[in-house]
Amino acid sequence: MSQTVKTAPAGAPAEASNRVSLGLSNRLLARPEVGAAVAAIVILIFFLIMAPAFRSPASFFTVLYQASTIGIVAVGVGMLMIGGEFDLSAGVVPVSAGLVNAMFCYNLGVNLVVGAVLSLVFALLVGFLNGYLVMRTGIPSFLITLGTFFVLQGANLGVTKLVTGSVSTPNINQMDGYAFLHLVFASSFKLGPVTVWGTVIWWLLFVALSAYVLQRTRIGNWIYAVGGNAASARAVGVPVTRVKIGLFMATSFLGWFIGMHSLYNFNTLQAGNGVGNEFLYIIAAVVGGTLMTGGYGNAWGVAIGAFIFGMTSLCIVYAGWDPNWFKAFLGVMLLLAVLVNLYVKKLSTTRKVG
Amino acid sequence: MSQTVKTAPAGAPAEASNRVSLGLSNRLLARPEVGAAVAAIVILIFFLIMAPAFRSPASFFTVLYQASTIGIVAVGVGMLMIGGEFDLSAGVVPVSAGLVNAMFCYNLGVNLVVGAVLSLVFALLVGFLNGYLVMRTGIPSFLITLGTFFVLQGANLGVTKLVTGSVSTPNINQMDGYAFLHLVFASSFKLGPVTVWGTVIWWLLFVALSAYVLQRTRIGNWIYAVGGNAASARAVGVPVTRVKIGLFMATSFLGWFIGMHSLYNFNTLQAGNGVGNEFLYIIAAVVGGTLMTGGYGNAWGVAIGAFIFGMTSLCIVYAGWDPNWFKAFLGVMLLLAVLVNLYVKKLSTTRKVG
Amino acid sequence: GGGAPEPAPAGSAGAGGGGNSGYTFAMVTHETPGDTFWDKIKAGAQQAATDTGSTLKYSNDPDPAKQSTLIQNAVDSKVDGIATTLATPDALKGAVQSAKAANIPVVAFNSGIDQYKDVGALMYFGSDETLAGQTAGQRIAAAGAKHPLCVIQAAGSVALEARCAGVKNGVAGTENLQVNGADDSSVVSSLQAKLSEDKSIDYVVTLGAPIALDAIKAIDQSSSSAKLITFDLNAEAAQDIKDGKIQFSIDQQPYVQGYLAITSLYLNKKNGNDIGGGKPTLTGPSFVDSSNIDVILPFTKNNTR
Amino acid sequence: MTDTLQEHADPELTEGESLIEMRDVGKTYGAIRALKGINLTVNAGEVSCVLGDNGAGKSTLIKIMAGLHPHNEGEMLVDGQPVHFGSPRESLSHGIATVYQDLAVVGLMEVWRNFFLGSEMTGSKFPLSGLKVKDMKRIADEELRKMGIVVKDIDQPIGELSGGQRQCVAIARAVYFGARVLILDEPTAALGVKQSGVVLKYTAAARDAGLGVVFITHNPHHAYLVGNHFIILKLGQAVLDKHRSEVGLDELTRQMAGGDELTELSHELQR
Amino acid sequence: MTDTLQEHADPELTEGESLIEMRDVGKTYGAIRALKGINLTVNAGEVSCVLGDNGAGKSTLIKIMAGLHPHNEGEMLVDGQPVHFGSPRESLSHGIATVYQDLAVVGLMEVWRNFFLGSEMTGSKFPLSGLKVKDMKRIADEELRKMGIVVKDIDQPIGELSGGQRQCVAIARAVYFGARVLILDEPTAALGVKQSGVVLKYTAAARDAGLGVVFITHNPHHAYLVGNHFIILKLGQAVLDKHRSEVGLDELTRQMAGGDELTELSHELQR
Ligand SMILES: Nc1ncnc2c1ncn2[C@@H]1O[C@H](COP(=O)(O)OP(=O)(O)OP(=O)(O)O)[C@@H](O)[C@H]1O
Ligand SMILES: Nc1ncnc2c1ncn2[C@@H]1O[C@H](COP(=O)(O)OP(=O)(O)OP(=O)(O)O)[C@@H](O)[C@H]1O
Ligand SMILES: [Mg+2]
Ligand SMILES: [Mg+2]
Repeated sequence: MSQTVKTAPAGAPAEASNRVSLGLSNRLLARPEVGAAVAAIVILIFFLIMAPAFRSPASFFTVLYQASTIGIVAVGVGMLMIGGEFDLSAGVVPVSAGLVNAMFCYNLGVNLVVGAVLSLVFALLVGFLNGYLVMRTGIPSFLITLGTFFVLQGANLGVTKLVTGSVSTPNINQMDGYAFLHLVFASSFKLGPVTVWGTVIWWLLFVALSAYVLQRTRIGNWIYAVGGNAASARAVGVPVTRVKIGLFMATSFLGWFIGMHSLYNFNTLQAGNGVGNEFLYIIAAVVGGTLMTGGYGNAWGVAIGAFIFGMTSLCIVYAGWDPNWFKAFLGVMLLLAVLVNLYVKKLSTTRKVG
Repeated sequence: MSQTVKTAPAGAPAEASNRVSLGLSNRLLARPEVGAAVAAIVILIFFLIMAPAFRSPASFFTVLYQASTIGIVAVGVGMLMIGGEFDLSAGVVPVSAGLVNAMFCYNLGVNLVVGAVLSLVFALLVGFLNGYLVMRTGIPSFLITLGTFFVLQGANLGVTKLVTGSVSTPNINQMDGYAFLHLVFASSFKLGPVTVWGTVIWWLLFVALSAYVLQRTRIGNWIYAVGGNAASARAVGVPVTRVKIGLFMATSFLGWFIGMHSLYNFNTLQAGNGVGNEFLYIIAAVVGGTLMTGGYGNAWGVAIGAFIFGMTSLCIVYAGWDPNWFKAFLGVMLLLAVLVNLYVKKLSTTRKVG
Repeated sequence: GGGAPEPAPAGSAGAGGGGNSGYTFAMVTHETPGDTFWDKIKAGAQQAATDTGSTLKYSNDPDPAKQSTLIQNAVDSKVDGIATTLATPDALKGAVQSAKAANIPVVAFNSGIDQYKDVGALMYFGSDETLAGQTAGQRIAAAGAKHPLCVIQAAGSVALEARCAGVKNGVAGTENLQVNGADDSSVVSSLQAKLSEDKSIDYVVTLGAPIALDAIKAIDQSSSSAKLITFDLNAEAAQDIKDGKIQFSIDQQPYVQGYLAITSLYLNKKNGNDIGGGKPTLTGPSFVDSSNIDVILPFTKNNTR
Repeated sequence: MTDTLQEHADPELTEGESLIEMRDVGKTYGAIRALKGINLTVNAGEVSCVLGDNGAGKSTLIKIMAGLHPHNEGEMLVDGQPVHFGSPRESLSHGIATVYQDLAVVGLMEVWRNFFLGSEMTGSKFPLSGLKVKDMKRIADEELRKMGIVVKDIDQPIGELSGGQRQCVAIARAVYFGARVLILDEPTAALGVKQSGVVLKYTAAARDAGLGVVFITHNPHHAYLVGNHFIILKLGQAVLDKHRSEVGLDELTRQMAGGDELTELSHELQR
Repeated sequence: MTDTLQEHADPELTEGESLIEMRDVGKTYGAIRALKGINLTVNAGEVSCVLGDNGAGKSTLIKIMAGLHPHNEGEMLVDGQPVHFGSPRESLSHGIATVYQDLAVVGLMEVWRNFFLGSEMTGSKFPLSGLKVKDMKRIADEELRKMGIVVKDIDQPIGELSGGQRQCVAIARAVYFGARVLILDEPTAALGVKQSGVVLKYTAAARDAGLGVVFITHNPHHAYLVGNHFIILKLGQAVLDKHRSEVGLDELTRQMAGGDELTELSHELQR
């Protein structure tokens, strides 16, 4: 038996191999994002038929903008979920970050750029704290981040009330640094009749980066491993704690980013906002094929999930359906998307080869 | 070696045993609910010191009432989570059930008892559907029940609007059967200065029943098994599908119960209510020591979790703390409760015996 | 016993007045779904659309960013006019400007009385939240209020905070309380807790009719002697005003707001009208108390007040 | 230790009767073919040994019998009736008990609860009737002791036991509940010499009590000690199917490994 | 197949040098004592076999060396320095590679990703530099073939492999990455005769390349084929600790099981 080993040239099958080589269509279907993509196309076509108002490029780009505001944070939340953790504070972190920036600068008259950096540090700190507490105490992230969610929600309101005397920040569009930050975080340009938002481009960039990291780097490998089986990952030397803390910080970073967008797009922020968005991010990730229990998922899938959610919620309006039933339509659409996704996945595993 | 087997009388140790017998205090500490109980006592004492207004029996019973309205559904949600599933529709099912009852009876002039039975059937159907879809499609329950959550939320609004022309139900306290149902679901009695709510007693009954089922019956065994490892449970013959569907239906049943309480206590229902409560139930379960991933938990723990949540949210008011910071206090208290719980659990496993 | 089915609600009065004008108007609000208050705005708007023979597209989101997207959505749909609430004027300015750029007239209602012009809306229909609060505050101050409790049912809401701030302008001793408006049991317990914590509370001010009903229960159960006033109306609350359980309601007549917002768009398109002549048109505050409740009570049953 | 088997064996078993019969059974996992054209009979009072390389399809074969995965080609007869098990519960109800290679235990649950999982002892048929906790603990403990295993605390979560201890629990459970057919997938893999001996004796005892036994192992010595009938799988197909009388230990070993491995090895490794 | 070992072995190893030394090491899991007073040395170029009943504490012992659980009594020296590993990463960085009894693979991840998990090949040190996917696939495939395993698709999730195939991946990985010490916890448990032979040869090859090897098994024959040094554990304590020269296969077998089990059994079971 050892002769086969010794004589086999590298790469050649050692014995009459019954190795399977999958056809292109099967390989394609097996990718986690393809199911979500098919679901997105089905829903897209459905709404193109149902909602005439949706049939313009302008509408499509409004949908993309809506999707990008969910999708940017969902990139982080998706990676975090692949890594086996949740972040319920992801909805309020953007608001907290924006509030820190606005109030710090307004009340001390500092350049907004300084405040933006400060609020970035703040957001990263929140992410670090989330991750550190989860890893240190062993308490599930659902609970830890629920705690930080409540604390931030309360602090947003409490501090804003204290500093400004109202529940929203003053308008900052006359302050130093505004123009620059507005350009970075909240610019848009016209392409014929269509308004293209900078966030859409940022979103695609973040998704591409995340896809690259997950598939092509060592860190991506580790993310899948800590989510799939943290104990085994640890046993073979993956630095589980560092990976998970890093994921929490990445999520907070993206939260900060979208917080900056809100602030510089709307010039003022309401302290009570953001609550509930954390679930939109999770929904986007899960609709995009991410496993709730970790270890499986894909950046493009998450992006498609955000797109499906954004499209559905706006197209119900474009279609002019009874707003009282809005949520019901949304629910049906979501279930539909998930079912299509599942069906495509089943197809990919039950198709015979050759 | 076979002689030991043949000669050993039943029950006697076959060899010099190094069997461990744990002391009473260790056995006690190892129970899942003890950590939560200690946390509850710590917070109770804390608020007895901080909130003078809380130091009356009347206040304590108000807290109990508040806890019971969360706790009753949390009993079901807790069992469901032990069984490895979530139910996000648990927050709106009570409202849906109440709406069905109120509108059906009011518009057809039927006795309310008939409507109550009908709405029970409706609630059980929703539970069944949740469970059936989860088991049939293999889609995570988080998503399926998110779908039903949206659908019910939309339907509550849409149907109510359609039927009553407004978004709340008409007052039903003049209808046949009201007195009886009010007595069953929404009665209270005075004990000196203290108002004791029927729901508190119902709550304790449900908790006791759930504790019995989980610890002492075959079904309880199956619930832990399907939550701990569904594949293994299935392999040894546990009817996984039936157990999980049963759990969804139990949750819906308890949702129906609290829906009846709201209806017969307030005589009218807002169609938009209930949203967000699903998370309170999950919070109660998790604070009470239930594992998010399933397979571990305990009915008394969940009850204590509901009590901690109810107590904290009301005692912040009793203490007269700044309402803007409400959520922040709540978050800190929750983290505190979980940390104490964890600490007690650690204590129980690291203590030496003998 | 047994309740009889009600007569068909809103829309049954004078339907089909304007024939078919062919206009489509969008209404975008910051409603959190399921509130009776918004339901009346919608009823008024729908009636106006029916009366003018136009089509109404209603949408809502409490998140300003999403509300702004909804306005953009209406612009994309090339509607003939947009009526929007301006609870967060700064955040919506961009979207309103883009509607203007697309030559779509925008009117504001319900909130944004001070900023609507600045934002670019043509007209305004509604009351001033702060002013309404202040008027209520002054009225209870005159009745001897020292320490009212203002109950906020949705944390961080700009409109609700403004109302409470107004009340505080009227009575300096005003204190705020946050409750979970989506759960009646929880509202009752929280109020009960507050009333027993602070016995000196002499008035409870609720900011929505459903909350007022919970407050009645809480006041009753905590044996408090506090009196109750509320913002807005619904059928039950109106009955309670008649029964004396609620002192009075500060009504900003949401039905009128919705009705006028759509009608004004119609008139603007059709006839170039400018209602209010560059000034806000006030729909409130109007007080509903024992003196006029008998007149108003029947209308509340129609969901028009 | 044979008491357990004698007590629980179905009294209606007659030696040689065919309990499970497979006709041309095949199985694919999506694109991957795991089994093809398997013909096999499990008779009462006989031990059928399934041998073969890693990945040959042995576990897949017994998962079909146990009802864990349905087969997608050919047919399977149990007690003469064609069946297509939808779940392991159906298989169990035919008196077929299985020890899976991955053991199928619920890590967080106590040892005794795992032992009785799916077949709990209750006071009555009523779904909410109380468990006989004391009896169950006693029996689980007794059965484990019969295998020479004393767990430190029968209330310990099974996840805290060592690999071999867990395997013993799974075997003891199957032996206790197997009334007609006992399926053992590499039962001695994690076991010490002593416990392996016990398992082999159990296997023989089950056979003698009239049960049909399917025994999967990589050890031809173990197989030859108890087997009546040997099937060797290779890449999902049966390459040898012989009765004990037709094949010797030497041939079996050669067939399994292409040579008398251990002897050869010891020469090679000798220093 | 010895190429891999020769290539990756730390060139600075000198035969007989002490790589790991345990002094009076003990370990408790909460209230449960798993190990007590263990003294043991792993020398370069030697195979230390750890034998013992189920639950004796063998896996616990190697988990301490691998850094998975810290010991709570006594001290451990690696390369002469006292250490207290906080995580397996530290142990790996000392050139210690381990095959765990429960394999430590991530079921949802591809075979090749599992092979390289924790030790990925990248273009540069930069954290976001690209993985050398092609190289990694090729190497994983090659190393598995050397063990006589051909997986149908190297991109398959490892959870879909058979038990023995998974074990081969874990062993191949440890062999590939073990530079100074190789720890094998029941590596042949799920393996066929052929693969078991390969693993024994690997063990011998590792020893010859100068690595220290810790080999846990229940099979005294396997142990005696490759071992230099035998430790038998019983209830967490060492009851025998002898060099190969001091103990014969017969004594070893007797010590492990209290008798020449297989022979005795075959008499008992003979029909
Ligand atoms: N995580 C744990 N918590 C509590 N007890 C444990 C834990 N892991 C192991 N034990 C106990 O420690 C003892 C030794 O276990 P260990 O796994 O080291 O045995 P082993 O010698 O490897 O046995 P086997 O040959 O069956 O694998 C056993 O009694 C086991 O129940
Ligand atoms: N769930 C699954 N999905 C896809 N392929 C699978 C699955 N289970 C098993 N296989 C494949 O089927 C083949 C047979 O696997 P099986 O587990 O039956 O082998 P086995 O003979 O039991 O091997 P071992 O002796 O290693 O346990 C293997 O090639 C394996 O990769
Ligand atoms: Mg197998
Ligand atoms: Mg072990």
